[in-house]
Amino acid sequence: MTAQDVFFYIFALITLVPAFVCVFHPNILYAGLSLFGSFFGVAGIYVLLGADFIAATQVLIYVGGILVLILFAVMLSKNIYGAKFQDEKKKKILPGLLGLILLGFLVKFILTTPWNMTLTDEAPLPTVSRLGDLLLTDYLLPFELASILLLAALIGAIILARSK
Amino acid sequence: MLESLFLKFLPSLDPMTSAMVMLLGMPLLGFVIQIFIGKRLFRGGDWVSVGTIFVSFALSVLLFIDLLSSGPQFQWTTSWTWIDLPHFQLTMGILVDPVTILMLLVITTVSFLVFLYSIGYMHEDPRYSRYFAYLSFFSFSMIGLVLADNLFALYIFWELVGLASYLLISFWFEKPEAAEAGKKAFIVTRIGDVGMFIGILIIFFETNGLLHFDSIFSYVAKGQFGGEFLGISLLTLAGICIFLGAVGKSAQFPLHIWLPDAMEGPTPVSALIHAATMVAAGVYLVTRMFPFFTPEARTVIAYTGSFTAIFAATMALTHNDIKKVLAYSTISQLGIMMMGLGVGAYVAGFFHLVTHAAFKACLFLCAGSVIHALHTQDMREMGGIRKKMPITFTTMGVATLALSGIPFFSGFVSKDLILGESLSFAMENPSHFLIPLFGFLSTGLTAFYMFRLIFMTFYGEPRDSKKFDHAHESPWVMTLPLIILSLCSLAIFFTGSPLGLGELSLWGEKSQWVKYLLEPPSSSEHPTSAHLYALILSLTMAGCGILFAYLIYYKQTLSSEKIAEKFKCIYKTLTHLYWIDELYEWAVIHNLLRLNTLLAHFDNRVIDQVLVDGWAPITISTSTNSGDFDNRAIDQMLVDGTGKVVRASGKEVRKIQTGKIQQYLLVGLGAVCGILILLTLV
Amino acid sequence: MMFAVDLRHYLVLSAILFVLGIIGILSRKNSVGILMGIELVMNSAGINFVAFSKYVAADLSGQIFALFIFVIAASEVVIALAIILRIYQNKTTVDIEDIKDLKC
Amino acid sequence: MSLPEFLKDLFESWPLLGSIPLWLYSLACILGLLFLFLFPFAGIAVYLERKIAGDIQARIGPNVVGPYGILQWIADALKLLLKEDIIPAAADKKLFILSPMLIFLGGAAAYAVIPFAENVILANLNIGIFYLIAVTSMVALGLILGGWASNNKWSLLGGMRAAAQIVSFEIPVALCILTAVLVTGTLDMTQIIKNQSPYSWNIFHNPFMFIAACVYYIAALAEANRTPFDIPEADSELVSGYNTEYSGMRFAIFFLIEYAECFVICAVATTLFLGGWYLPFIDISGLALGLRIPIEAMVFMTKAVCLLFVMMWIRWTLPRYRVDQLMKLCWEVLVPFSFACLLGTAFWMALFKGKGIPELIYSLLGWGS
Repeated sequence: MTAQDVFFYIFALITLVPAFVCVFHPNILYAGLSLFGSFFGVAGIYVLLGADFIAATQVLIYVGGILVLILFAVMLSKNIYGAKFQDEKKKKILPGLLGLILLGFLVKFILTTPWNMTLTDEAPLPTVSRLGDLLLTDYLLPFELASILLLAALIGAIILARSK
Repeated sequence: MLESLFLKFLPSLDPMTSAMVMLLGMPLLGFVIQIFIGKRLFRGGDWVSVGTIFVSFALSVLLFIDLLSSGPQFQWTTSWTWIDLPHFQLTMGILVDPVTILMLLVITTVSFLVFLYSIGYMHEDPRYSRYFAYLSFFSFSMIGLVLADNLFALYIFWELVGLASYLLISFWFEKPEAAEAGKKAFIVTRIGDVGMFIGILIIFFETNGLLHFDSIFSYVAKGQFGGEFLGISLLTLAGICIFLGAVGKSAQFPLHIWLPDAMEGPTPVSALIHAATMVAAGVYLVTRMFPFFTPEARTVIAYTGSFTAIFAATMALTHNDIKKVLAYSTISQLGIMMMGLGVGAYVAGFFHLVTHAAFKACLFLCAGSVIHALHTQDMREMGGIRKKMPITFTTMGVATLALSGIPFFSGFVSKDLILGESLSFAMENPSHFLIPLFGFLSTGLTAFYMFRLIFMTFYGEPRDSKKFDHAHESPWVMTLPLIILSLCSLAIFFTGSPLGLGELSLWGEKSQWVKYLLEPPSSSEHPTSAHLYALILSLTMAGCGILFAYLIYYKQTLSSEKIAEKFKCIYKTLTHLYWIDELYEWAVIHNLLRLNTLLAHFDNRVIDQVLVDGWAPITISTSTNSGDFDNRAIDQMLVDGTGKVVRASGKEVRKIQTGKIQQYLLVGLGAVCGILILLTLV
Repeated sequence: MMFAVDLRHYLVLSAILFVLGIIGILSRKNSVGILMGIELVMNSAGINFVAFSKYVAADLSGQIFALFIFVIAASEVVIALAIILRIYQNKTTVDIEDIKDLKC
Repeated sequence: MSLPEFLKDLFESWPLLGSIPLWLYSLACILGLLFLFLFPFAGIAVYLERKIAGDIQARIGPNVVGPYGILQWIADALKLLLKEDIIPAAADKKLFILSPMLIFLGGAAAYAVIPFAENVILANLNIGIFYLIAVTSMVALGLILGGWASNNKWSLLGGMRAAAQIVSFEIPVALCILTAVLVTGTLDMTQIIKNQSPYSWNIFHNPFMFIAACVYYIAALAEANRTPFDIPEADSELVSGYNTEYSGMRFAIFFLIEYAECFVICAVATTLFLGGWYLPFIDISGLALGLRIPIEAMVFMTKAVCLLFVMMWIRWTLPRYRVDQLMKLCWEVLVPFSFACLLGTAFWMALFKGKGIPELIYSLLGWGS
């Protein structure tokens, strides 16, 4: 086991444990908070995969943006003074069971598929300029579409959230 | 010089392209700024327009200096694809050659001076900034017109120029005459433009999609342009159609009627658009397309031009509106240019365009200055303001002498060239003797009516003392353009020799820069043996004209009323402008209306009542029967039956839909798991 | 060498994350909680993309898709939260069980 | 080269130090930065702030502890350390403790990529400035949590305001940083400085960069919740906002990170726009490294501290914005301006082949590059 493998397991734990808490914790606020750890762990995984720019973007967008928004929504959509965010105990058995079955199949497929791995040991680092080049050449149309999507979301959110 | 300048400041772009785009774009920038935020700018934003046009002017001058040093072979062109279709490509491009550069120089110089002049002339106008926006727009369109390297681009700018002209003629749209005049100008020129468009289409289809000037010419030169229509070769027909556009824009007979009315616009506009640049676009077009015209087409051009020259000159004789006299004079001079081009005097025709632009702009601006001072356009209310407006008087005198073709002045040089060539043309083809005859007669008439104008305006006793007392010299922004333009009306400016004659010149070959820079196309070589006769004849004619004007309007030894009385018939014809407007009114509009009434009757009686109404009973009986069938068979059995089935089944199926999204998803997930299990089991 | 990390480890990690997200979506009553589940699913997709980009495709197109996932996640969360807030203002609840107006 | 690597290189041949592994060097550097720079700097900044406030308000300011009150900040720090740590009974205890930690993490992590001088940078990341944007956005999370956990309406309002403000103002900040990145063509903090020179700072590269620098400074002020944008802790409305319920050491962390963030903003502005460690018009690249590094560090610090001074000056001069005015300023003024700067700079780069005004002037004068 190399140091990188150790880091993988650490980050996997950082990702999965909070994800578990997020799904099963009765308090919705705690669930949201635990997402913080999960997002951070995923960012670490990205770093291990040589995607430093993606990792920083993950932190910036998920932690700095999405998570804050989610917490905002949690606080705005409940009676915030005194009330406990108890999510009613609900039968989680059926979804859990089905999820486990699905997971079993997924793992089975992953382990049995003969992956055509062509790992190149080139230095992974300067990805930023190459990503930028790709975005403005091969992926120009998706890039433009993404910007239109963001604009539409922006306008839509403003119209939805505006008080009448 | 220009290239190195641009290379230094905009290193990443092609210097010539960026220079041309800047030259074209600056007025457009001025237009955009003025039309959107002009009102809020300091001084109504006039400095924006003047500044932008000054940049264009400076670039043109630099370009001209470059051209002088590189000689007449200079040509630069670039183009890019605009519309890319499988079978043909439409390109847009820029063509810069000596003709273009000379036109650019004329356009930007006159534009700049007129912009400057307008600051003084229009300063009280409530729509000051919009006026400058329109002017900028015009300059943009005009520059685009001369930069275009193919017929289609030229046509686009040709129409834009027409639009600018319309907007500016009817600038004071509160006056019904101005609004009418704008519409008239727009519609009448459109008639010519339709002809031009047909010409372009003929060329387009005959040459399989060639629109570039050079490629058209080489196509024609190879003799591939065949085809006949009703016994006329298509080449001639296309040439005449193209020329029709020029007839409309340059106000040649019979489409000249819009130009005098266009004088309803502000006077600087008349100077810029209706004297110096836009109306010269027709001449430019003929010059540009010169190798394209067959001898037959050229003869048509020459006759049209010469007839227009004499025709318009006679109409100018009796008018009392100072601007209309100048307008008719413009038509007449444009006719002279057309005549010159028609007889093959390529250089002379274009030369006259350049000189005419300077002195006619000067005349209009002087007239504007007089109008500004006296607040009237009627010459009968003027008189004796020579002493009060010395600068205006001097400059206008210089320009008048230039227009009359007096030695030492620029008009003499260019007009004499044209007349000489037309004379030698007639000597070769004696059957065409009318062309030079009209030309010389119009020279004499020109001298007469111009001096009539000078004498009535500046000499004699003031006829309206109240207006006379208010008269004053105009501010410097108005007089400075006058002075510059009148300096440009001196022969020495164009030839290097003060007299404007002979080979004597101060700075060698290049001092006759217009002649030096223009290379006549090979098909128009003419011996110029007739120049001396032409010189003597034209000077005699001009002298006679001036003498008569002097006797009638200064000495008043001959009474104008008596002459009018004596030739009452002719006088009346002239004051009514040959009843051309009335003729059009009667022939075109009246008959058209009658035809329309007839057609409306036909429509009403035959088509509506017989054809349309006749269908009704048939339709009604058919639809009653089909309605019955529809009702019984289709509605009650098929449609209602389907509905009942659907409703019954829907009642049962509805129970599945709980509205709980998680339940749906759960079912979906369960289905996925089920399928997976099934797949592994099988 | 079961512990030496390669593509499969990343894929299993992302599968677990994915299933957790699915369970969250299916079991949460609070609609913001469902949104959190969706975020987990999106993250697992991102891990997959980047892992494939490193181990299988060996170019950066996977990372590009991860970027697009961020874009989609951001717009999705913004719109969803705006809708949830609006529902809360109208019905004073964000419980997914109570939001079933589309049922006829 | 980053600082730990540089140190390891430096001590390679030394008998004892040479055998220490790199990660120990990194640890030492991190601790050194925290204890030898961050904490004292924040303290001194507080002292400076109080002195400047006193000057502006025609008072004397701290003057009892030590000559001119110079030791006041040590006394303050001791007082805060020794105070009783109170956690309100109704507070959410876990989150109450977690919040200052998160804030400290976000605030301190930014220091990893601040280039004090050549080779004096904790981690020479090639996405340096982007990393910095990412980690500072974490502070918002800490503030919203702190506000929530206190279970106090003023704290909650303050936390929400802070989060909304930070998220909004991050956009103009990031756009202005992007403008600078457009000019330098790299995200690496060291490279950003090296792509400038003593003769051409980025701020003079083109007119849009100048505007971008101003917009960045204003928006960053708001992101750090400094006056005139300190509505999250507006003491006349919200007592003290999200840190109302905090006391002792935890309060000290809020305080510390506020000043640490201010310094980060000034350091980033220095790096992106003001030529980093370059002196104006004096090229010292010929000097030996040992001599150059202290000079560079001093130049960098001087520029940053000057900007910090302007921040304090603004704080004690301007009144506070209202919440709606603040959002209006962000969305209707700063964001359009920063977009305009971005576009303008892009056009400039295309038109002049990336040359800035100084280079154009020098090439016109024929001075070479």
